[in-house]
Amino acid sequence: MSRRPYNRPVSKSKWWTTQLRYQHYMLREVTCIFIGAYMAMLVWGLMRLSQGPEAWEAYVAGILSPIGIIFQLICLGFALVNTISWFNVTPKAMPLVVGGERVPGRTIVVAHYAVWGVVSVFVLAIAGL
Amino acid sequence: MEIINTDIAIVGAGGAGLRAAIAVAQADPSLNVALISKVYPMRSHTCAAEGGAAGVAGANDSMEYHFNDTVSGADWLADQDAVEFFIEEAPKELTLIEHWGCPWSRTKDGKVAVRPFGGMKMERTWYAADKSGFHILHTLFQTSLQFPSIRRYDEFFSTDLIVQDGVCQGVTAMEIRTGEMKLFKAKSVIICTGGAGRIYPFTTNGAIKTGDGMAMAYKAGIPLKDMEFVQYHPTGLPGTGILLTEGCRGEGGYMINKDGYRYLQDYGLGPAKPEPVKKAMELGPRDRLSQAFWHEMQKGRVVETRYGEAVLLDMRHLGEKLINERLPFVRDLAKSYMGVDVVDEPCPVRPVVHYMMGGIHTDINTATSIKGVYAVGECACVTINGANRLGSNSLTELLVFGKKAGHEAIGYIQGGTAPRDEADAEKQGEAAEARVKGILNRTDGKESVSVIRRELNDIMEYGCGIYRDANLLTEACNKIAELRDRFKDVQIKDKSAVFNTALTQALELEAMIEVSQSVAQSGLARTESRGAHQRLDYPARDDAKFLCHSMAHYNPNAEPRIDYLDVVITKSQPQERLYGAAGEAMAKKAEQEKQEKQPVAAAE
Amino acid sequence: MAERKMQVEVLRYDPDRDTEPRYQTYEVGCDPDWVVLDALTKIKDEIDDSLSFRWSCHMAVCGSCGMTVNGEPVLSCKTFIRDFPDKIKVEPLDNFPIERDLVVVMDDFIEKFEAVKPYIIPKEPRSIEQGTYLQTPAQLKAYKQYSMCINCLCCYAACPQVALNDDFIGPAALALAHRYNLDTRDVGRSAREDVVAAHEGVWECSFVGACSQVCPKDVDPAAAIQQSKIASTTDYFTSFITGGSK
Amino acid sequence: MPGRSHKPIVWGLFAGGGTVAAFLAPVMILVTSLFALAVPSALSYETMSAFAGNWLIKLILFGVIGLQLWHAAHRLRITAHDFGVRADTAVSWIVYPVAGVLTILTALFLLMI
Ligand SMILES: Cc1cc2nc3c(=O)[nH]c(=O)nc-3n(C[C@H](O)[C@H](O)[C@H](O)COP(=O)(O)OP(=O)(O)OC[C@H]3O[C@@H](n4cnc5c(N)ncnc54)[C@H](O)[C@@H]3O)c2cc1C
Ligand code: SF4
Ligand code: F3S
Ligand code: FES
Repeated sequence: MSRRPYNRPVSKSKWWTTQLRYQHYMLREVTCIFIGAYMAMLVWGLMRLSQGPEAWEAYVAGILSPIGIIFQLICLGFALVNTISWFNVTPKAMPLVVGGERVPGRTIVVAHYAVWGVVSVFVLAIAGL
Repeated sequence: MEIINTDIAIVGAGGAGLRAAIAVAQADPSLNVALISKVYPMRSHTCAAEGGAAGVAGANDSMEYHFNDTVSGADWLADQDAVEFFIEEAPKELTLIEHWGCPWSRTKDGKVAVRPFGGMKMERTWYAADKSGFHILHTLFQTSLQFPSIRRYDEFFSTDLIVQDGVCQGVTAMEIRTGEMKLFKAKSVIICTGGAGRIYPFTTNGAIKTGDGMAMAYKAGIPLKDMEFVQYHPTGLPGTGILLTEGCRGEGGYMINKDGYRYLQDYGLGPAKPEPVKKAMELGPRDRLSQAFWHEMQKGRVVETRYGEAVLLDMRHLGEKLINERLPFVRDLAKSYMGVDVVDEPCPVRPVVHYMMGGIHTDINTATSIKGVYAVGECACVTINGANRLGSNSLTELLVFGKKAGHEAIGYIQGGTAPRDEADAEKQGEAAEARVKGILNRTDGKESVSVIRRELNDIMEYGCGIYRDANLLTEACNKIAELRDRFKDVQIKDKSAVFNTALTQALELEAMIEVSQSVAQSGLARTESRGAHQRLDYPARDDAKFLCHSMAHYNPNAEPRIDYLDVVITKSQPQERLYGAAGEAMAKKAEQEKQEKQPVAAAE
Repeated sequence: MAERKMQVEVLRYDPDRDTEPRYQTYEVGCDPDWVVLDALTKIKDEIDDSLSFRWSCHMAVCGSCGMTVNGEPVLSCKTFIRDFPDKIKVEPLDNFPIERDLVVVMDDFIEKFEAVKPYIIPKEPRSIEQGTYLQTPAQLKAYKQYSMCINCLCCYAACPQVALNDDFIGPAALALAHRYNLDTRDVGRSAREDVVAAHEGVWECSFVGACSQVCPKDVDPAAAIQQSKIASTTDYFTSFITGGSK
Repeated sequence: MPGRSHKPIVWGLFAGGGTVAAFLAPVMILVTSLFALAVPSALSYETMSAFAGNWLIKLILFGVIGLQLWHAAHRLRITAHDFGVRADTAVSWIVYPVAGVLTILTALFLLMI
């Protein structure tokens, strides 16, 4: 028996360095760290809010300090990555059939962006009131 | 040598082999089936079939019509009892694979849709867009997975039948990934190895279609029948030979020459109407269309492409929507391999070797002259295709006769089989192994597989093409005899035991030479023109002498002996084979005559 | 027509001789319209008959000829050399053991393929006399795309989760399960769920999406898997509501 | 259900959270950063305590934050795996409880406002 199938080794931790599409994927995956961190920041904020005006004001000063802003802008960047990647794949996860015809993926994606725009403006409007 | 004991060994896991295996597994789960194939089942060339499978479906159609189309399409060289059985079973089998999940295209109300096809009076070709064979094959393969009695031997290359006193005792096959020969001891063997289009250089056939099973049966003493009838499909892409299905014409595509003229009307297929007319113009049979190309070429009315002369298949008037819905694969193929979007431009096409009407001689029950050996599919000749197969009859043939062979094999085994001389079987197995090892280990050979193959291809195209004559065929016969001799001196450089494709290619070439020889010799002997066999020196059909099947018998040291077998004629006497307006007039007349006769019959 | 000289660098491995794979470069004159497979066939015919690879149909339908060309898993019969510079690198598909040269071992895939029960499991047996099922074009369309898979394995080569977890059923097999689940003639979904909804089934997929990007037949297995996840999730919760602590 | 995975529980929360994050995370971050710099009154104690004092808002905030926490936790588990951390069980025992604790805290703080 001279069969001897050869298994090429795959690095369990660095596989994603080999291809651009894997790096895109990893970029999407690490967004969770920043979304999680930002959520933790909000939870912290709720605690401070429950502790009264002084606590809250200190908190706001913190998040609006240069470091706080930089941190949040980084989070914003990753949140946008999440949004874009999430919307772009929704037609895959939930294909829509209307009147027997599959709604084109592009239409679904565009609709998501439109709704996103409306929601965002709405939230900003509330915040501005 | 490892010995594998089984009840039924099926060689080939294309449409025919899979259908036979399922038939056995369903009818008698206690029988072990060894399904041997040189490629994984879903790689079998059935997957390439595009157009569809014929079976009477509509209320406007009838068994009689399908019968008449098939027999006249075959230029009366089909055995009519076989045709009758075939058309009766056809709709049942097509329905059955619908139950098994075949995604047939549908009409609005959810029924199976049918399309017109060349030489067919009614639309009766069931289709799954333009991937019909692909879906049939995958449906069969996937369905077969639920039967534990079917054991697959994927990528096993079968080489020899084991026969004792005219009784089948098994088959040998080399496991490609180890290079080891295995002896399958089996009471019955069903050969389903497909066609041999690869003996020609320009073909729609995949690399695996090298006629191995035909050669295996032939060398074991089973004659090859009607081998001179080689079908050219009129619409292959120049260069690659990739097929654009007849469905293109079924849906209404035009064949035009370099002047934009629908030239088929000049060859007894007219008149040219804008809409598709069955059995006329583009919906004429393949032999006629391919021959018309040859004449256009003689007249210089063809277009030049980088890969030689071609005519044009014009589908622009069908519109993008219909093309995308019914012929998406065709659009993709033409775009990728020809750089032509059929929605906007006519696509160059030319006749291309497509199908072997002939094959392993079987009776109507798929049985061969060796007890226990059956043959089905393109490798066999049962004989429903005669001198010219109608498009879409072949896929159905796989199903109808695949099932039949399975049941026949069971019946044969239940009837009691001759005891096996085990020592002798093993000796035969060792001889097969020695032959293969001989090729592998030869170090003093001067010939190479690819050179002989190219020369073989060239001579087949040159000498056994659409039109032949005595000179061309004689030249071909001589050249093939020479190549057969030279093959003995073939050497491969690859000596590895593991997945040695140089070795399998050598074995395939050996089979191709044998098959080619039977084609050329049968062609030389048939001094008439019928269906796909057109002789420039004998342009007329000669029913007095040649309303019979040619049978090529293997001869290890010389060319085959050719003799003949009568055609079975039941209902349809040979007539002139007419298409287009002339054909329609004839059909009308026949209908009238029948009606005139009927009251008389009733009165009796 | 002018020939084009191509340098074809191929990963070679012959278990009879090599302890591990090595690269070998061939120089071969190609017709500019050729596909990569044509170049390989020419090498085999004219330069080195020991170069091993699978192919048959040369029309992108049999699924035999999947390979890695310049890092991408592709069908070599539908990858045109006109799209490449004068040098190309051909390797076997990733994530499979190499049997020899460009030939990979498929056993594991076939097992997974069989495991998803890819055949119609009908509600009740149907006789031929009952005729065909009715299935509207819309019902056909619902699963058609997932029935187009040619088992070329490109998606397995592209999917990192296949690389990282040996037991993952993988994109093509899961897409096929989904194809049958969506077929109106089939009621076998719950039988398939034992594999599909198991840990090694859809849940091993992290929606990398590479499978769909490389699929030459637009099967979109990534979509099939996401839809299966949603369906399995719905199942999971309804089975609680309907008292299914089975 | 032999061998069937229990992933649907966390996956359902993950998918829901991902959708919420896609629609809301960017604008939320915007509000608490650049927008707040431009419109300082937006984050004043009065505005915020009135805002978070509303029961409906409490509920929405709980949902929005909780789901995104679970989304992050589940994705973190997979990301750890993708970076070669093979102790999936251990990772799960960290990320989900953390998300759980933070979710409970969210509820508590909201009730305290
Ligand atoms: C491009 C194309 C389009 C077509 N379109 C249509 C159509 O629309 N309608 C129609 O009716 N017909 C069509 N045909 C014809 C039809 O598809 C074939 O005749 C038919 O599929 C042959 O099926 P088969 O089962 O006999 O052989 P195949 O499907 O060719 O299978 C042969 C099997 O035998 C095995 N085998 C061969 N040699 C060996 C060996 N030495 N050892 C072990 N195993 C071996 C192979 O592995 C394979 O599994 C078309 C043909 C082509 C080429
Ligand atoms: S899903 Fe696509 S890539 Fe995967 S095996 Fe099927 S055809 Fe190939
Ligand atoms: S690439 Fe792999 S992880 Fe899922 S989406 Fe495709 S199977
Ligand atoms: S050779 Fe068949 S898919 Fe490429």
